Amino acid sequence: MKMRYLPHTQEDIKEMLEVIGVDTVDELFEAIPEACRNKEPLNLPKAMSEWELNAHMDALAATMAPSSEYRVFIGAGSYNHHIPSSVPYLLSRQEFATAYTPYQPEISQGTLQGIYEFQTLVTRLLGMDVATASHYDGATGLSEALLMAVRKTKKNKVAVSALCHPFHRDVIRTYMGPAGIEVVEVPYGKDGRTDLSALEVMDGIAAVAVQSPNFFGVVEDLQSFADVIHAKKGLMIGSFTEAISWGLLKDPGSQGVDIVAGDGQSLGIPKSFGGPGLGLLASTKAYMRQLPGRLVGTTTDLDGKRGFVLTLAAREQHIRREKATSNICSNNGLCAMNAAMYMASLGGSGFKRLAQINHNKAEYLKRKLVEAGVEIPFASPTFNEFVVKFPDGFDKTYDRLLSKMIVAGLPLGRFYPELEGHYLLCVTETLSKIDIDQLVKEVTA
Amino acid sequence: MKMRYLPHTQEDIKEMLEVIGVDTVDELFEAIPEACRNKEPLNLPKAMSEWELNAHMDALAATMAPSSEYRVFIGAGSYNHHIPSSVPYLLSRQEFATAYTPYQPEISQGTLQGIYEFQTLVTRLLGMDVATASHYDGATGLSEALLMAVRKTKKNKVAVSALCHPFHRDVIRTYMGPAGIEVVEVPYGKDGRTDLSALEVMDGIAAVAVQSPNFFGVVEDLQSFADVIHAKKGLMIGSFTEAISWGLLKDPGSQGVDIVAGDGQSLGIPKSFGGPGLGLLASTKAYMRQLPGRLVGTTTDLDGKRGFVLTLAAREQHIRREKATSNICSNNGLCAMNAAMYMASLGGSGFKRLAQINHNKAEYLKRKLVEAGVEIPFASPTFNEFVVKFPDGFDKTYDRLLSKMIVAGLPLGRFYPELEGHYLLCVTETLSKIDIDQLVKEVTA
Amino acid sequence: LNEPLLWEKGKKGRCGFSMPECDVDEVSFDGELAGDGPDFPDLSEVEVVRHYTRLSTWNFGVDTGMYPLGSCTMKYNPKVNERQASLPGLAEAHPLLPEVRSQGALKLMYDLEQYLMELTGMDAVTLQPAAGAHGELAGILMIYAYHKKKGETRTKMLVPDTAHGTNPASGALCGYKPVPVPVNEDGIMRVEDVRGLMDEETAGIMVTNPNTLGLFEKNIREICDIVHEKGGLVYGDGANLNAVMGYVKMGDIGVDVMHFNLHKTFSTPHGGGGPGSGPVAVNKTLTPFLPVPRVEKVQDHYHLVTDYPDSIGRMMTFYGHFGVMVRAYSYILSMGGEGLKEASAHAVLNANYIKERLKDTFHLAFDQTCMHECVFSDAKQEEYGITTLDVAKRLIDYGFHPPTIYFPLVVHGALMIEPTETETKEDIDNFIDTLKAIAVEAKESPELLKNAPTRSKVRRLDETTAARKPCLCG
Amino acid sequence: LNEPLLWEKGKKGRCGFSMPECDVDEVSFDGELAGDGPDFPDLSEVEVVRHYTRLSTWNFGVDTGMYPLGSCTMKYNPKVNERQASLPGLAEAHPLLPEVRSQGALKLMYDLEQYLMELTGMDAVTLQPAAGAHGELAGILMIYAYHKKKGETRTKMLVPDTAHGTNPASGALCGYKPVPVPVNEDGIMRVEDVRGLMDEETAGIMVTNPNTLGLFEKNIREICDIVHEKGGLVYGDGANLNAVMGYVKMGDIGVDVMHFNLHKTFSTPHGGGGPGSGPVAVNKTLTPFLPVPRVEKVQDHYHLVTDYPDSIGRMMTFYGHFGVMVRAYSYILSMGGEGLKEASAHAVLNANYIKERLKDTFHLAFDQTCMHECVFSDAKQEEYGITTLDVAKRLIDYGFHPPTIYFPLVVHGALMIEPTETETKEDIDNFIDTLKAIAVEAKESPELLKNAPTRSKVRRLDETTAARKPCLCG
Repeated sequence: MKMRYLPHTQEDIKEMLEVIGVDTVDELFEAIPEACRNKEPLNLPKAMSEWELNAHMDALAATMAPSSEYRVFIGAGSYNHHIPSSVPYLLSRQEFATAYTPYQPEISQGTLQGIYEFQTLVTRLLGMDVATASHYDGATGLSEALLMAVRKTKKNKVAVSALCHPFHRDVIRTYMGPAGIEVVEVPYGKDGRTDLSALEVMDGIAAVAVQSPNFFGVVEDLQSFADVIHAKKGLMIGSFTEAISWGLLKDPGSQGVDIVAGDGQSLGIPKSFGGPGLGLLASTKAYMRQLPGRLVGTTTDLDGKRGFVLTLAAREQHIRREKATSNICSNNGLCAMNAAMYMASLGGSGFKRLAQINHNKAEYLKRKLVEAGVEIPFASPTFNEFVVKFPDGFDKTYDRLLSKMIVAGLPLGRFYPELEGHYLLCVTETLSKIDIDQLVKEVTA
Repeated sequence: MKMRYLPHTQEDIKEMLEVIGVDTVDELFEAIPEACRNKEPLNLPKAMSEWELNAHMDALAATMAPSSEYRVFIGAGSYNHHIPSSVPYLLSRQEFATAYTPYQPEISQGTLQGIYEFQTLVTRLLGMDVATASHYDGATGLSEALLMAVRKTKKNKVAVSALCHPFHRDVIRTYMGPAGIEVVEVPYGKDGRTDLSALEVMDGIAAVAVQSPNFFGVVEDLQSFADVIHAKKGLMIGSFTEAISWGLLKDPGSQGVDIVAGDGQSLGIPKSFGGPGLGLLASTKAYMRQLPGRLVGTTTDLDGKRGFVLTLAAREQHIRREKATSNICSNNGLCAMNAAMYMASLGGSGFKRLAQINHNKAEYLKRKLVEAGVEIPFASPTFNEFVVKFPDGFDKTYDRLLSKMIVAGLPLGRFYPELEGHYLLCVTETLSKIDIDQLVKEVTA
Repeated sequence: LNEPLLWEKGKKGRCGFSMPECDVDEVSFDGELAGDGPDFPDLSEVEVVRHYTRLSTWNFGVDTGMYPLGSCTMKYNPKVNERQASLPGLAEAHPLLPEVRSQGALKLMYDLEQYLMELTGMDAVTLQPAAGAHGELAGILMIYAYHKKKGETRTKMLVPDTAHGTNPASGALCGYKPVPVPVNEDGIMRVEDVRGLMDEETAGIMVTNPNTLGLFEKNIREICDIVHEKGGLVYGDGANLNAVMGYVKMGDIGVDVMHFNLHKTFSTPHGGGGPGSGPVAVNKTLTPFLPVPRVEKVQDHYHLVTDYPDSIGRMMTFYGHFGVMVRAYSYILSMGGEGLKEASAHAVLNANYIKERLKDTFHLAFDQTCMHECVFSDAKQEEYGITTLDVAKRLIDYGFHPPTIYFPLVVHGALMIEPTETETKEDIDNFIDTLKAIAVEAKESPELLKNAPTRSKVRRLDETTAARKPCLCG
Repeated sequence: LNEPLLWEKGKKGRCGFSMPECDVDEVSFDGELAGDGPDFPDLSEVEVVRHYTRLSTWNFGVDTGMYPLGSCTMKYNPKVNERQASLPGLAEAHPLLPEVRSQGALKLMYDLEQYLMELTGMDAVTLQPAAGAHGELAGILMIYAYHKKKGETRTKMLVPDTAHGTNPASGALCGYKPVPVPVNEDGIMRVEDVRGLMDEETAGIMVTNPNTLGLFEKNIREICDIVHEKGGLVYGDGANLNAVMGYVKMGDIGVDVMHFNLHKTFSTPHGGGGPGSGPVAVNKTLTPFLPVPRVEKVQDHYHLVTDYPDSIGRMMTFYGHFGVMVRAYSYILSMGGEGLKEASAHAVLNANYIKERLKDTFHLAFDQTCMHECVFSDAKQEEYGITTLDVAKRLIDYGFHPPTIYFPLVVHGALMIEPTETETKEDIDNFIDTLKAIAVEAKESPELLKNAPTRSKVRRLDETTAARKPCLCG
């Protein structure tokens, strides 16, 4: 029986070889010098049938702790939100899923209108003028935003809040190092916010990146940073990892932010062990032509009918090559479509309400923990995440909870050695009062 | 927040009521006499959110023994076969799933061509001239086939093999009783086949229904029954529950069968606790206009282009009302499409090979059981099911196996009291040698 | 895009199926009864996928746009219910699993029966029938069994002129001769007519309520009384239940037995013609006659019970279209009682709104408050030589699925519009405006209607030749 | 069917999301930092579903038909791999779960790395990069780190004229100035050219092999030797790996570091532009520089390890596009080693067959045995005023996705055809015959090409105005 993905029969192959004028397929590979050809069979597992593969994957998946079975109180850049069944259903339509970058707009209007709508929803979410067709994730988007600022200001130093996601800061260092860009950190204060006074004394800075809600879940006052950095002729860059927070918080655009980079995974995208997520990147009009990656715009066809195309390609690598604003080619298009479907499903009213529910639940947990005597080190307002200090020896409790299918937050000592024994807890709409009460009971038992 | 399936806002409702000229929606219901109106709220569970529903359904499903987790050695009218992922994916396309009966052929050519192809594949599978667009299941299809014979022959008695599926025979009795049609059973012999000699002495019979492979899994010699019944001016009706068997067995059409009714669930349709399955109904040309239900045929459009339409509607209830060949309206269209996709995926070569694998596995189990000293009461050739007699007290073993996630066949005493302690075992391509060896080991432990 | 027939594609030796290796010995099946296997085309997976993908693009589904097919309740089919039906615990459950391993499925069936009882005020439900017409048959068989048990043989059944064709056809399977009941000038049955026709030879009456004109049978209580007085029973056709959920309980107004169309009222995908599901609810009188097996609950344990001597017997091999039940059950749980009532309210609101806005454009068969659907005719377009068929085909060019046409038979050239509750006001307005525009076209450029549809895969098809020289397989 | 923009639909107050009830107290978020929430339209579920369903019908996907987009490897995407990626254990796994509850995911990543090593003969793999270009960046960063570790600062990078634009752009992020290497009359690089250009200021060379003309760089070994002699490293762009699986191991012929496009070679859906996945394989020299975290196996337990002092650091927030890896891993397991080799064999067979059958109709840029794709130009159509763009647009009218056009830049008016191995001979023949027919049209009725496409949602679009007056949001 032929492998189901390979249609050619022996007869097909024979007919084609005759037309080409060779006797065997291997002859075609004589175009490769003998010395370059591999003679050994590939040492890979024997081909599995569809059914063996299903069983194999089921077994791998069974070792994991999915949020449908476990109560996972971790956010920290990947959030557990309900995803309506309609969204993955629509996304699975082959017309969306199996197409590629819309190089031929006449037969790609579905992708193009969808991404145009995505761009628009993102600008409305963040209060910005322009949003790109997506980036890989928040960290890479934020790095590109900093590079934009360096290009624009021609200054070679960037400041990054110590409360930007630690992994975002890692990626920034990866991107900036070889480009010779200095990265300085703005430390955090006792209130769990970035220390504005530290920024005030810094000089020669192209941009400052501040995350809100920050890694401790605390909402930052972006305007105050914008005022300081603008006075220094630098750019204000906002970042975030929890997009749902904008249902309740003042958007970055109204706080003087020039460029926003963030993670869009919260917008209906499965956590999928960290990826693919969605990099959101938006700016004011002033930086439109500095933006990396694809942009979709409106135009008209020969009959004057509205249509959509990829545009401003002059920024991009396939036109500008080494002078491009970025090397990005494939982005996370389907994830952008996914996020747009999710935002459309929620609507403005739903988005706001969902954010409120997240906040309510997190505040409930916070209050219950305080009542139980657990210490909350940072008093500033938070959205759906916050830091707690659990009593010494909590790691044993943590393991006990794990065996009860509860993941009791993220230990912070790994990221902030001074916060050994502290945990970052997240509560979304997916956890019930019963789940929360159980956690409180268990951690204080 | 509005319920997501109900779009009307208060404003929408107000505008519409104004146009209609009433003040409230309830006023519209004044068209119903006061005395007919229900005043109490419905006593139904409070509406669940999508997420509550998911959790609720997961909990219900978790109590079951799905064939992905259990080793289920039962067939008996519902068979566990591998279903390629491509089939449910294609079937889920809304264009197929959410359309209705193709009353408007110009925008239903997908359904119509698909069902025309289904009809064709069924005729090729069974060696018949015509197949319908589907029936509910084998039992109801078989009952309709017998009614056809009664109408055609104007005789009021039908004979049914005792080895037709017991539930099929139950349904036949339900259908025939009120119509005043006598149902006589043709007993089975020691070889596990229907007793031809019993039929030979019967008179005034409109048709005989013989299942092959029969309920014991034994392959019947349909031609010999056809010869006898044709001599009596009756119709030969073949039935089956395991469609995969036709990959290996001589088709009914070449054995003198006039009408075939069978279950198509094996053709890629999930078992789904017994339904929806698929009733296959096919006949020789002579009985085309007696067939119940929908038929799709080819035609041409105004431009002479090939197209497909529902046809021969003059047989049907919406035209003929009480004189129709059946009262059927909705059939199992999507299941027919499902079966067609499955048959197309297998192809002729694949179908044959799959049947052979089923046979190999069942024969392997049979041989191993014989070697282990288990009695096989019927010596005739079987396809993928067969009867065994387990030692006394096997019911305890059965329960022990169940706790090991093995379902060790179907006890036959319920259907054939003389076969207390006998079990019907089925093996398909989904069970491995390891599974089979384990069963043998356990039952003979 | 065109796409050939399956057997015009493929090459011998391809396969779109992942054939497992055989881990046991080959055992040939020889002799007289061995065959050659079917003559199917061999296709690779991508060929199969493209074939059906292309075919699908020629179809119009509920997600494509408004599908106001009267009497069919083409409401939106929630995607989440597909998830439930495909849960392995349900989709991969064998119907003959030991009861101890079938509890979830049996509980679902039991509870669904309870919900359907509550919706109708009836005393018991069978979920077994496979579709609406099959439910009718089950109901009629029970009526037949009831009379037989009483030692009576009745030969007739009252069936209103407005009834679906399935009604008389179902009766015929029990040997009942249908006796037509005319509609009055208001589109419903007269009490006097029923009184005049009902006798002790008549098994009962089959009532669709609201009827197929979209009108509530106001005299239903009196009609039921008359039928009952003569020893007959009242069958309720539940095809139009979507109009009155929570507003009317059929059991409370005299109906003895009725079927549901789960796929209509409870929003399961119609599948291009099925599978449906046609449960039947009965009052106490008919409970002993319900099909077997019945699902029963004893101390939180669910059983399938067959031991009912008066039962009409089994209607299907197993327990009905369980997969459809799962979707309907999920729908009911998602809506709740209030949600179901609101659905009916909006369905009725939408139909009346359409009726009101279109009644100057198209002839309205019966001008009164309708329920969930309204019936127009082509009387006003006759003078331009335009028929209902032309109007329907022209709607296709505008991106709508046409309504049901030429039914009910009592309205000449009927155009039967059922919007359902899931349509937005904007889409309904758009539909109305389109029909108004078509009415103008009918007058000013009738050839646009006569030539319609032009934007579909094929143009109008020759159905006569198809029936005269049937070609049913290739 | 037309379909308005999202915000041209909906009504305030609708919702397409099942909002859970809040089972805890409301806590308002007040003060300066509180906002009003986004101005999104409010739609019901059916509106959302219809919106995207209609949009989808304007797109062409791999299941729609042949999609011979050169350099993009638009092969069939198996449906079963979607099942795997959506298993709750994988799709619903948080990336920061304790290691003891992440073993399945880590094992999958570890094994996938092993398979990619085997395919290339390289010594280590990182799966972290999000896409091909991101993989390039990771590779270049490692080259940079390697030179830096040796105390060198090199400033140039050799990049052939045939390279994708991503190559110079990736180099630029490390400050490398691209030095173009011309192609010779056979479409590949000359040894002498490389020898002349390579020096100790140059960090290395970026080679796509087979190159974007579909030709194998026959001098690759000598080129690698030259680069290595000068202390440089060889970067391999794996975009065209689908041509040579099992036939060539890049690590064995001198490549030091290369990326994969998992979505191309290993058949994951391209998503209308991503997500992709761009793992990078390296030889021993570069292993210390790999991004962190790395997946390691110690006695059947898998760990994420970050403790590598020479690492270039982290490339993404978490571990890369795990969901894409799942599909690629499933594809590799479904094909096995022989299957992958057969895939390359058929991909090359198909491209050569097309090249052979079309070379009299269209000008063939380089007439020799090609690998998985072949590049024509519009030189023969020039006399009729017909360009590659016209040919491409006309293909749309015949139901094909056009090939890649105007790339590679070294061929004027390039038409770059990559059929992949999943196309049937019938579809390929149909594609060839269509191109031949279009060539005849180009001569006889060029306006058919100039006006094309006519059967798509829109006609040719004004891209100039779009760029001049950008409207990027509504």
